[in-house]
Amino acid sequence: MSASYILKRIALIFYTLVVVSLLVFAITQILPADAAVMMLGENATADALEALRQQMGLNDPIWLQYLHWAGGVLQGDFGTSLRTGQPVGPALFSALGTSLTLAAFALVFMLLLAIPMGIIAAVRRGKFADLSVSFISYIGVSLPEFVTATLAVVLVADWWKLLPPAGYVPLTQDFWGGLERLILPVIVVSVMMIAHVSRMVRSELVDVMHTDYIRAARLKGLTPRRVLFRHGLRNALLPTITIVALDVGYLLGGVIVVEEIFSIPGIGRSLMSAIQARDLPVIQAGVMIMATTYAVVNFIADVTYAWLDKRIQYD
Amino acid sequence: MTDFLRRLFRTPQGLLGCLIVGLILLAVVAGSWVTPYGPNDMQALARYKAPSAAHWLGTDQYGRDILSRLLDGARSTVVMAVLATFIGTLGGAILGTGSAYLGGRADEFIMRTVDAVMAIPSLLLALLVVSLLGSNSANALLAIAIAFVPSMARISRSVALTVRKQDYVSAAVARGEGAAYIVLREMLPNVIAPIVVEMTIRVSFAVMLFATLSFLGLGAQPPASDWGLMVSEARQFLHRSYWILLWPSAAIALTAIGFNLLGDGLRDALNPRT
Amino acid sequence: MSISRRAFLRSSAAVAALSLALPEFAFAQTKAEAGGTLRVAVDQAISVIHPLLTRVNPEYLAVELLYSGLTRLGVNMQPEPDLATSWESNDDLTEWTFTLREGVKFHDGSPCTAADAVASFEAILNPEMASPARNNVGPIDKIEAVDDTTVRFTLSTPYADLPVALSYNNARIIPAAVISSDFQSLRSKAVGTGPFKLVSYEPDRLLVVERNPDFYDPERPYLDRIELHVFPDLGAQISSLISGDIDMVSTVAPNDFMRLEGQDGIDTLRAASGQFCNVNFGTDIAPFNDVRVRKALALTIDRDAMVDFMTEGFGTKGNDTPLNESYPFFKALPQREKNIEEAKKLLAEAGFPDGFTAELVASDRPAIRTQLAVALKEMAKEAGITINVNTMPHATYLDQVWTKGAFYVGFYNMQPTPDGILKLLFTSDAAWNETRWNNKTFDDLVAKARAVADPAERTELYTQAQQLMHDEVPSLIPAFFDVLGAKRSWVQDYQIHPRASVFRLDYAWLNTEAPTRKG
Amino acid sequence: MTSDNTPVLTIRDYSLAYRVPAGKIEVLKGIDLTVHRGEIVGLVGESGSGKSSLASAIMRYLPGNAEENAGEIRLGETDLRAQSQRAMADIRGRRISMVFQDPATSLNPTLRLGEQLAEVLIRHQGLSKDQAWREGEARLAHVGLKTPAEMMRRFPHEVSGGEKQRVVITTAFACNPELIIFDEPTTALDVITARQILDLFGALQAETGVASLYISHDLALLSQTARRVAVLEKGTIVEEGETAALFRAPAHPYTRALIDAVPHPEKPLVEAPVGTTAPPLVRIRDVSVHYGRKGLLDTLLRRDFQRVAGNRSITLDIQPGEVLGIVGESGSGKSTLAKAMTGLNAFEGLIEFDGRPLRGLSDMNRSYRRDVQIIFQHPDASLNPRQKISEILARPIKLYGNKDAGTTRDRIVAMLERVRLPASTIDRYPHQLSGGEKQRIAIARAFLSNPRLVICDEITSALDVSVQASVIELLMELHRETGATYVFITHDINLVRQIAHRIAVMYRGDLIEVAPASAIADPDRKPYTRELLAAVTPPASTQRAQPTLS
Repeated sequence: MSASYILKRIALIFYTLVVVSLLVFAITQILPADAAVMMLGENATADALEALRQQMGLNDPIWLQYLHWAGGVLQGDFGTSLRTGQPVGPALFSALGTSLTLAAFALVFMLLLAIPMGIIAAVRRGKFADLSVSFISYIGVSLPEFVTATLAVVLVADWWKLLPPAGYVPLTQDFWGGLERLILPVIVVSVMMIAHVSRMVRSELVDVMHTDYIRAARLKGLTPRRVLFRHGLRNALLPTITIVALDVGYLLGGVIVVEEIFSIPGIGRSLMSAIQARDLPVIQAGVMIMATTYAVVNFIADVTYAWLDKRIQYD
Repeated sequence: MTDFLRRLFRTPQGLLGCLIVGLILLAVVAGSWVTPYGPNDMQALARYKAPSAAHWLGTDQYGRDILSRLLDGARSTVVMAVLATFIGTLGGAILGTGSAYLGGRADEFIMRTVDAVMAIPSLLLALLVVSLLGSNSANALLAIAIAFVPSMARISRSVALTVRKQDYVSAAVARGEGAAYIVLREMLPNVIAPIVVEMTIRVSFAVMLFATLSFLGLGAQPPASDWGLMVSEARQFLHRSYWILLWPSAAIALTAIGFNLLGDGLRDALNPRT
Repeated sequence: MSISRRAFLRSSAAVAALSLALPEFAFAQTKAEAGGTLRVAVDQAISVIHPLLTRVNPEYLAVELLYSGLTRLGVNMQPEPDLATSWESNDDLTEWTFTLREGVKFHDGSPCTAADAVASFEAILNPEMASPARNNVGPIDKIEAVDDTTVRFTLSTPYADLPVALSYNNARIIPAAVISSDFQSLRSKAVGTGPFKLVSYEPDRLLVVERNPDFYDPERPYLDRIELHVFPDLGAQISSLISGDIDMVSTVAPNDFMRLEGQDGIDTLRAASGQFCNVNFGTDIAPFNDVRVRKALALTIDRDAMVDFMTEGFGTKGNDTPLNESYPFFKALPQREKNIEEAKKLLAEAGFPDGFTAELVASDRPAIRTQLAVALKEMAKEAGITINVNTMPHATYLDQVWTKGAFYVGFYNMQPTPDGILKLLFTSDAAWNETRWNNKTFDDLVAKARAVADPAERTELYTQAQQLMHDEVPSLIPAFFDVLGAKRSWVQDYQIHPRASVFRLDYAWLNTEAPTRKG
Repeated sequence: MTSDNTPVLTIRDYSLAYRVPAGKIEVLKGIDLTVHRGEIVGLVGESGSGKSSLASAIMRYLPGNAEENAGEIRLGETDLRAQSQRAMADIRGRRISMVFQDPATSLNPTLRLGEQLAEVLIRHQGLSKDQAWREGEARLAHVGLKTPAEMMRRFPHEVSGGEKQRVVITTAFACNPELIIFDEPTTALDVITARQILDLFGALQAETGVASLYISHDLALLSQTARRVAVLEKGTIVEEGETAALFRAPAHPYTRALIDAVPHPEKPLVEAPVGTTAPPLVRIRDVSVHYGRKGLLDTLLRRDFQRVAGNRSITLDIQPGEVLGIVGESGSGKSTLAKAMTGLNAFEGLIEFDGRPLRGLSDMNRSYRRDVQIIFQHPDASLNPRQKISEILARPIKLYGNKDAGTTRDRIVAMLERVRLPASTIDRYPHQLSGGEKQRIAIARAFLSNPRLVICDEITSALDVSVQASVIELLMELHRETGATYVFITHDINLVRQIAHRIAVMYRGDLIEVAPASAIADPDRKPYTRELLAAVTPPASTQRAQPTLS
């Protein structure tokens, strides 16, 4: 891996952001809603609306509006929310923090569960443990989050009264209380990824355990433990990095639903209410922030992968 | 063909997947003929009825027969999901194989752009498209199809590139075959199989994406009998009559599992060298 | 005559002042205890806290905690003193004088005087500011400060309901200095005279207020702190109430209400109300410009079933007029019932012997709109009318259909007065003239009623207006909803308000069973 | 542990079968085999003969569906079949070790070479990590690696194939085992490297006196390495004996067939070239092929861009009717040149075909495509798995016409007959045919267009010896019949000496020289050519060279 590989990947992030910004700007431009009406409400007079349009530059050519907006974004100014009249940036970044907390816990939880599950299934291939894991993963990938979430709330919160049903408390404010409220959302949002990643780990590990070098390691008389953990896992888990990074895209989509049900004020909620209220600047900024998160996570994953997997020569 | 079916039925996934998907397709085809009641017939006196002889799966908040709605909804839910996946796959396949065939700068440009679009989570992309076009089933279908295009383009491209490197394609190029023959006769039959597998698995994803869109209020709209919408509407009656939520959820899960299993089974069966 | 009228008005103000104390007489067997934190669940984001610009109930709640108006609305729908302690009008109800409290201070410590009231109402009436209150505070022509504690309203037409109208949710008093310097700054901070002061505000999650020690009533408020928690998912707020995480849910859906009934430690709250969901006809667009068509549709509705479908029984039948028992000056008309024969006959007369097809637009929020549409679709089928329901996002609906469409579903809070609802929706000069019915006789009846103080006379005028609406059916109003809420039993002296947008939490307090929470 | 007269490895009446859904596949039948201390026993057989299964059986590393008879496998006095997997783990690597075919896949790509060597010492000799590391360095030095300390720290992808195989062999010898099984240890290596590894093996074997079971398909190699040879055919040892005796007088017909199939450079299969006066059919002038493309980022950063050269300025004439062999190691550019000539790679320079100049792909018209045909190495890959033979063979006919020669189907059947395949093959799919049959289809496809130049790109290297011989025979017959010119690309120098008129030697993209086949072994050849020829194991014959220590 060379500096130019990293440079190339960074250039790719920027290209990604340009494409996404064009796309999202185009979409928000055609959305059936008038930003001035959204801002002033249904009681505004035609004159007031026209003045506001002028002031917001809504009468400028589209490309000029895009440049204004993109220029603002580059300086960290995402515009003003039509719904709240507040600057979009600070509110969305704090929401992003909340979502990332949720996502980070979900990722860790998922890895802690999915990797051992995948390993057990691969090692006990065809046995009961393997069948149970694949049964769980088939179920896991077959229920939409909002159903899983509903079931989780009914069972865990309403019936067994083990955990609070919803709400969010920042961890900085009350760590254990906040954590307690994160448990259900984290489980719900990780279910599908657990199913997916454990299947990936299983099939990767099964493939690796059939390679010549694993046979060679076994025929060197190494203990099964060492063969599995030192020789097998390392190679099986490497591709998982990329898979998990790609799943982050799915995770970011999943938080939209989960935040809605568990009343978590994350970026998904912000986006959802912005979409419902046609709050265009928030939609634009929210999509940009999500895409950036995805691009950065994948960048980190690719660079880590390239760093760990010495075989591949990146130019 | 029989050989193929024999291979498919040999794996437990293939057999089970075929059974479930077959059952669902039966409901899709024959469902609306055998429904005991009209899917939208309201009975003010039979609301929230638990499963009984008259209403096998109970009735919902309007006194509509849930079994009839499920059978009726099978058509829209499954056909929409399959259609959305098919359109998305077709678009992705054309883009991906085209990109692989063009190669060079064009390929780089197309695939980088596809990568860029993939940075928008597919649920979010679908949400944006639906809110752009308006919330209804047809637009949700289109949205899901669009959301599927980038990843399908990636997959088809990598499959196409693998096939492109095969010696039989080289042989065809070397003997001077035209581009159309190479793409259609030499490459396509070999590209299709893995794409069909991927597509089958994606149908289950599409079913769930549809349901999620409906849950967020951007998919099918009442009084449609889409399963996702049924679940979404039933959530508020959960504590009063859980079966309104239970049956369509189970139907969604069953469909998703069925297509997942079938996809896994197909993957094994379609591999010509096993 | 004139004296007696003035006397009547004065006395009605006095009655209102008395009724202000009523809740305490009625409920406070034990004396209110001060202190504690109250957690309230609201079902929508509190996007706006600018008192003049709020639009939905959770926002009204927030603003009510932070700001005061000149008057406020009692649970009995009568005006009560707020910043104004008393009011009187001239004989022909065109000039009203309000006396303000002395020594009231804004949260920033500056005094609140008549000048602030004048500036506030001028801002409300200024179209540039686009305050929803502009159309709801009455026909105010001019407002002036007589002295520091006296404000005079000059009206363009006689208006008996002004003290009620001034209690409108958006008619709040804000500092004149803020209006002249940075009107929009109130979107992120609060400078009011309300019982509570703003602590923190996150639109999609949480709004926290704390007790205002300088509130004009030294007794109130009793609570130290109120937190408004936003729950977009209805199920989640009910679960949180049951788990004790939340003390109070501002609005509850009928099914959740049934689930909560009988739960230990939870009180369900219910008030009959004039809240309704209707189907508006664009009376200037065919086929709905034909009164027979409108009437035929009205005759297809099984109103008992409709009450069940839409409210699970927590409601009352509607008679295609926006008034019901909950409103003052109301007299019931004979109830319209389902009559398919008659409907078919009317349709045939109108030239639709085989029925017709129409698209009914329902926005997606609240969900009750769609429920009405779906139920109507099934009922109209019997008369051969095919209705295709088109659900669209609320924003799109507002942009494309609202006040323009031919056939769409509306949803309204109860207004404080019959005049309020009729002037809001159905007169030719209505703020939201959704039906474009534009009936001159009707307009005259409503105008006449506002200038009359005698209850019997007003009742008679409103009954005539109702009859006219009932006959011409500019809008189908099949059912009224009760307002439903719930609270933990440890929350005392909270009464649910028929208006649904009024909360009066400065009277609420927590008894000793309430859990102590970290502030 | 073993007295001199006890064999190190004893196999008695051992049979093995695999259970499959369709029934049982017998892979080994009544095997009897012994290997003594200091002895190298060769095990020869073609693919599917069961030689690798025998190795697995000895290592007790069999899949779950294996079914064994009561036969016996002993290591010295130890009954291996009675050992638990745990006990076997102690034996493997310590008392028996194994060297595999491809060092590139038998080394873990993500672990340092040192760790993969040291872990055996830690496991079986109880050394500490440091001790094992130091010991590993010493061992690597002993096998002739120049910088052992550095080698220990490297990852497999950072060293050459020969170095990797040295590490693997060092690992196998690390614990001074009683028996080492070599499973085709040089097949994946280039000729020169293979020779070095063989020499190393010989030296270590002589030094330690370890008993070796050497599995190979290469008779020539075994005739030089092994003292005794066992010939395995379809799971049965059909013949076993002293190497020299067995090669001199093979008793079993299968052994005879195998020995006959080995190419002998002294016995050319082509007649001398007809006439050299004719102008060359193909003139290759300064042809270069480059891979890679300058990236956008490089352009933006004004960076120099180094392209990878596949061919550098190749100049070569091909006479009509001749068989031109091209030899070289993998990566020498042989196939690149073939691809350039068939329009599969862009090239710079000039190719003249029958006097017509070609400067790029666009100049290759239909008649050129018809005249120049290519046959690929792997028939599996060069035949579309989803087309029937009829469709595959109909294409050249459809493309290049020639109406007068009867219907398409008739012509295909006639062609199938010429490549000695039954007419019924026409309705089959490729996966229903054997490797040799598939390659015959590929040959048929090439000859259906009546080509003037046929490029054979390693077409026999994926085939077993006996199949290879029959394919070569077919090719030579077609050559006699059609007079087509051949370009025969291979790494098998014995084979090319037997069938080519002239031989071109390539090395890392450059054409080293072109010499008549008869004169390729002359002492005045270029150094690389001499090195290459010296590394080639002469075909199995009476002469037997002693391996020398390097």
